[in-house]
Amino acid sequence: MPEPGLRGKLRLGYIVLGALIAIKIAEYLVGTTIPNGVWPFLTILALVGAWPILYYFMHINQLWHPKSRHDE
Amino acid sequence: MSRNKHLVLASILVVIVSAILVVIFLNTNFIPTEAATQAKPIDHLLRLLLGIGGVVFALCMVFLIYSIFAFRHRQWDSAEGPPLEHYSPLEVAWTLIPLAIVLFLAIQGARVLGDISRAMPAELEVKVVAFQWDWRFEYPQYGLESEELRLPVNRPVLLRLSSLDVIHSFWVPAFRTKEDAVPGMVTTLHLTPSRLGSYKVWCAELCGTGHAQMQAPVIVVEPADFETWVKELQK
Amino acid sequence: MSRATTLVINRLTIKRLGLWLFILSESFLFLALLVVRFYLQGVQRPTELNQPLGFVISGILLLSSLTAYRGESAIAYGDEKLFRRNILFTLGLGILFLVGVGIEWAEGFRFFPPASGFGTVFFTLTGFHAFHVLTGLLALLTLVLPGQKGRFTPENYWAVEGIVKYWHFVDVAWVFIFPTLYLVS
Amino acid sequence: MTFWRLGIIRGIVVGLAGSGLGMGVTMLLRIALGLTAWKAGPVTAVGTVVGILFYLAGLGAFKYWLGWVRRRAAEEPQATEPTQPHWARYLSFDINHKTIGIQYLVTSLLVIIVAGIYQLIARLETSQPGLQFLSPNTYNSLVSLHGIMMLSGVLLGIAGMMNYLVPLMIGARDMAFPRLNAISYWLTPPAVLLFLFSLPAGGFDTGWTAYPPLSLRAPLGMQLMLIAFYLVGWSSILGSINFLTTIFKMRAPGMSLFRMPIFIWATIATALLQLVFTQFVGIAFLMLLLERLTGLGFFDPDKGGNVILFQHLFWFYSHPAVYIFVLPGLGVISEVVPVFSRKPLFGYKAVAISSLGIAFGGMIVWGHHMFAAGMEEWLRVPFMFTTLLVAVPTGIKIFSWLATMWLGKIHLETPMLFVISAIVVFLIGGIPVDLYIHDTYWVVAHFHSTLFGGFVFPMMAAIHFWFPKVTGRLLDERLGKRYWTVMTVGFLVTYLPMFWLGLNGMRRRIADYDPALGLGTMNTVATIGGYLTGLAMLLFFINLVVSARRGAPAPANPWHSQTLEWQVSSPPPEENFVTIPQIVGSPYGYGIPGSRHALIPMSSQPPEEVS
Repeated sequence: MPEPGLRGKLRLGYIVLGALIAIKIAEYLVGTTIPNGVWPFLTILALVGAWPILYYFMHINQLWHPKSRHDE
Repeated sequence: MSRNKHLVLASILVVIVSAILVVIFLNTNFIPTEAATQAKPIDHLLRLLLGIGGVVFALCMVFLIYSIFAFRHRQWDSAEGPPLEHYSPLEVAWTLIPLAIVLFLAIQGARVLGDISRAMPAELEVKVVAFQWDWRFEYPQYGLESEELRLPVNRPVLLRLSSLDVIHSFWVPAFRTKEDAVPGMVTTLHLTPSRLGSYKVWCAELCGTGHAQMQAPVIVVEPADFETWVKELQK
Repeated sequence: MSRATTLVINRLTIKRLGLWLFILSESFLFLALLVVRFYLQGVQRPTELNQPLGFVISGILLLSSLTAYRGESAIAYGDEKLFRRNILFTLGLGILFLVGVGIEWAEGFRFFPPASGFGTVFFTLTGFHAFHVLTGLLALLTLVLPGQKGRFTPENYWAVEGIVKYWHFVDVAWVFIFPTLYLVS
Repeated sequence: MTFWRLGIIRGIVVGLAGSGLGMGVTMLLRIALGLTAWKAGPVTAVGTVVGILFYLAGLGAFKYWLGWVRRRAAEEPQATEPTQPHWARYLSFDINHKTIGIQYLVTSLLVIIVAGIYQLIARLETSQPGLQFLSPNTYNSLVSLHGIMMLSGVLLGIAGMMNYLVPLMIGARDMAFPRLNAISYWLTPPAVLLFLFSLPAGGFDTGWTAYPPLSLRAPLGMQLMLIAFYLVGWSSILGSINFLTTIFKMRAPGMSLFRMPIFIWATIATALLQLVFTQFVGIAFLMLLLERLTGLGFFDPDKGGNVILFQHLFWFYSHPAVYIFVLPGLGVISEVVPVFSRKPLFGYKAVAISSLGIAFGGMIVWGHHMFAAGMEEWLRVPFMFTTLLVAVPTGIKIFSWLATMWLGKIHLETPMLFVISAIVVFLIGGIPVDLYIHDTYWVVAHFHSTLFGGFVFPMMAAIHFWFPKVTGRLLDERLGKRYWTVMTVGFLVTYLPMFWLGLNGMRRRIADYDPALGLGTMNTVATIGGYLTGLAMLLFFINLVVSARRGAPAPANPWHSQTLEWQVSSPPPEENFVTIPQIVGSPYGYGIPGSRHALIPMSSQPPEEVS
């Protein structure tokens, strides 16, 4: 993290949300403009969209770094 | 007795017992006489499975029962067995050999599945309609409808199964093969009756109160007799 | 590290693992539902489906994940005011999401009723998801009840962490449900 | 009012009130919507669900969390007060894992008895061709209930064994989430009640598999069964979360993965399967319920549904379920064999990993139940292969047990006798199945052999093995051996004829069959065998009750076992270990001079100084 502390965390949140919204828009464009055969792209986009939530919001890496206290 | 003597004795017993079991399994008629060409590979597979099963069963049983009698210890004292914790060659063997057997069986099974689901030329087509709790048979090539399934001997038959209400299953024990009749779809079954006689088709999938009684006659006749039957019904 | 602190951390990792296992199990529930969608309907989708509305409510749910994250981060640094405000935002956004689903349902009843091919799939998937949202909302509510003031500290806020994790999971589920229902063709 | 202080009484009273409330509100709603007030399906469904929530609340299941929300949870609430008698904790919301384990086991045995009696009645009907005294509908309902209740009984039984043993074996004081653990258990009594009510509510003639469309048309009893099994399913999901967390996070210091007893490995494999796959059967049953209640079209071809979908979802759970049932049993065998052979478990690592092998193999075999069900052709061959593949890790286990016994000092006490029966019967059950055999008595005999070999006999071995630990009293050894004899003979007399019957065309689930097939004699033999097993169970219960009250006091370690649970007193203290043990070696180091599994520092004396 470039900026430590609460401010850094909050900024990170905005960045993650921005990325998520961008993915959603891409998804939406793919889904509404291309008539068929889109499911592989959508699957990839959904996976790409799920990862930031799992990683940055849900702190999945705490599972393999069990000693961390909360999200410090 | 030394350790090796135990091993030799048990191995001899294994050979004897498995020979006896295999002979029994391969020479007893467990099942009704087969009446369709598709029954042959299925029976062959069944005997193969029983044969291999017999050998494995004998192997385990002999060692188990031998151990119980030879190594029984009656007092709860401090006597303990030799600390054999593992022996890798043996463990690898009893992983790889079963794996090989399993592969072999899977290939055999795949071949049988291929054999029984293969389409034949010039098949007689019969629509089998199942409903609670009876069967109806339609012969679209002849424009017929019948309460019984009458088939000419040695002519390949294609059954198209469908159901009007719940799931049923078409099973003639002497033909061996079996297929469900599923509402909303048409399933198929290939068979070639090979023996004259009358049999019964049973429903093999629980279908409600009348399931136990759900049956219809299946009659395998000479081709000429089949033609007469068709003509008679068409009138 | 003192023995007491070690115990607290151990307890925390235990709770975390338990929650993740629960989430794993629940994700198989959603996986099964997604399989049902493709098995029954393939990639079909009726033209009456309101894609823009679906997009908007997806955005709302993503935004609620951000506010939940902000709430959790705030309490981790002891900023109680920011924490409460963000959890309240999350609650509001969650309710807004449910309202959106309600509008969709009202439209759905007209165009693809529940007892028809796509309707069955649509109402089941959104219904199960909405049920999870509802339970998440109830859980979030317990965090900001008046009596909870001053309860969570940077040293001990497992309840916040757990409930927020669950909320994110509900969001992740929707990340997969939205394209499967609204976008595939 | 001491009576009112019993959790179960409060639960039942509040639950009934809640159920009435739920039904009343539904009927009012229906009137408001302009429908007839009473329609059995929806009204009872809402009543059941609301009733169960109220029952849990009445029991005290939510007390802690509600207290948490209201910030009143300064200390752990006690389920029973010291003034109440000892047995009261078994009827209350108690959070000690040993109490819960016993609750599970007793419930399991009760369910198994009832399910067994159902089948004995049905078996009498089938012993001769023709309809004797049951209508086909009653017959089918009895057989179906027998199936689903036995499965639930087995799930409860393994949960009981794992609950009692896991914390003791890994050196923990309790499970990771004791309250969740209690909730997992208390979800099951209403399920049992629903199963019992299912018969008076019309039963269901679909078999335990509940295939639609038949199950969509079945009477109200079907609905009760669906809800009941859903509860059992959630109970096992929550339980599995608890077991996995406990095992991964709460092992005593020094207990590395390869120092865990095999039973723990089996628990991991079982819990993984339960955690993931129970969701599938849950959703399948829920979809059935929704289709019955609201007319959603999952399985009705006319509404765009598909009948086969249910079978996929159902078997996706129900085949791994077979491994869920047998894995703990195989674990028990691996515990008992070394103790009674006085030798280390041969090939420990392979046996441990083969549990996981069975679990992963079991994940990919669901389709073999659907060979004749109109499944996609190309799927058949891979399914056949994966099904056979599971035989390999199973074989590793069996060969390792035999190698453990070889050259050992074998003690033929009752637990060991049951283990031997289990191995024999499991081998009989292992004879593979193919298409001809599908849906015949061969299948019946096959899976009963697997379940007797993989669950019933091992569970009996487990009960005879750990009974002294649980009760502090020894079981009557002579009665135990008699029970073993009758049980084993009864099993063989029941099921060997069934293999023959299946090959000769006896279909499953039929109240009546064609006398021309000549199956009457063998069916009669099987019936006699069935009643023999019933008699055996009677002997078993007599032994349990009599020994629990008057048996000789048991020492802490009557079998000279090395695993942890035997190093504490019988019965174990409330918190299992006064001081947490230090694990120093393999759990099965018999015959190795100086080998120890654990060092337990005594609390009364200061820890020894190591010079």
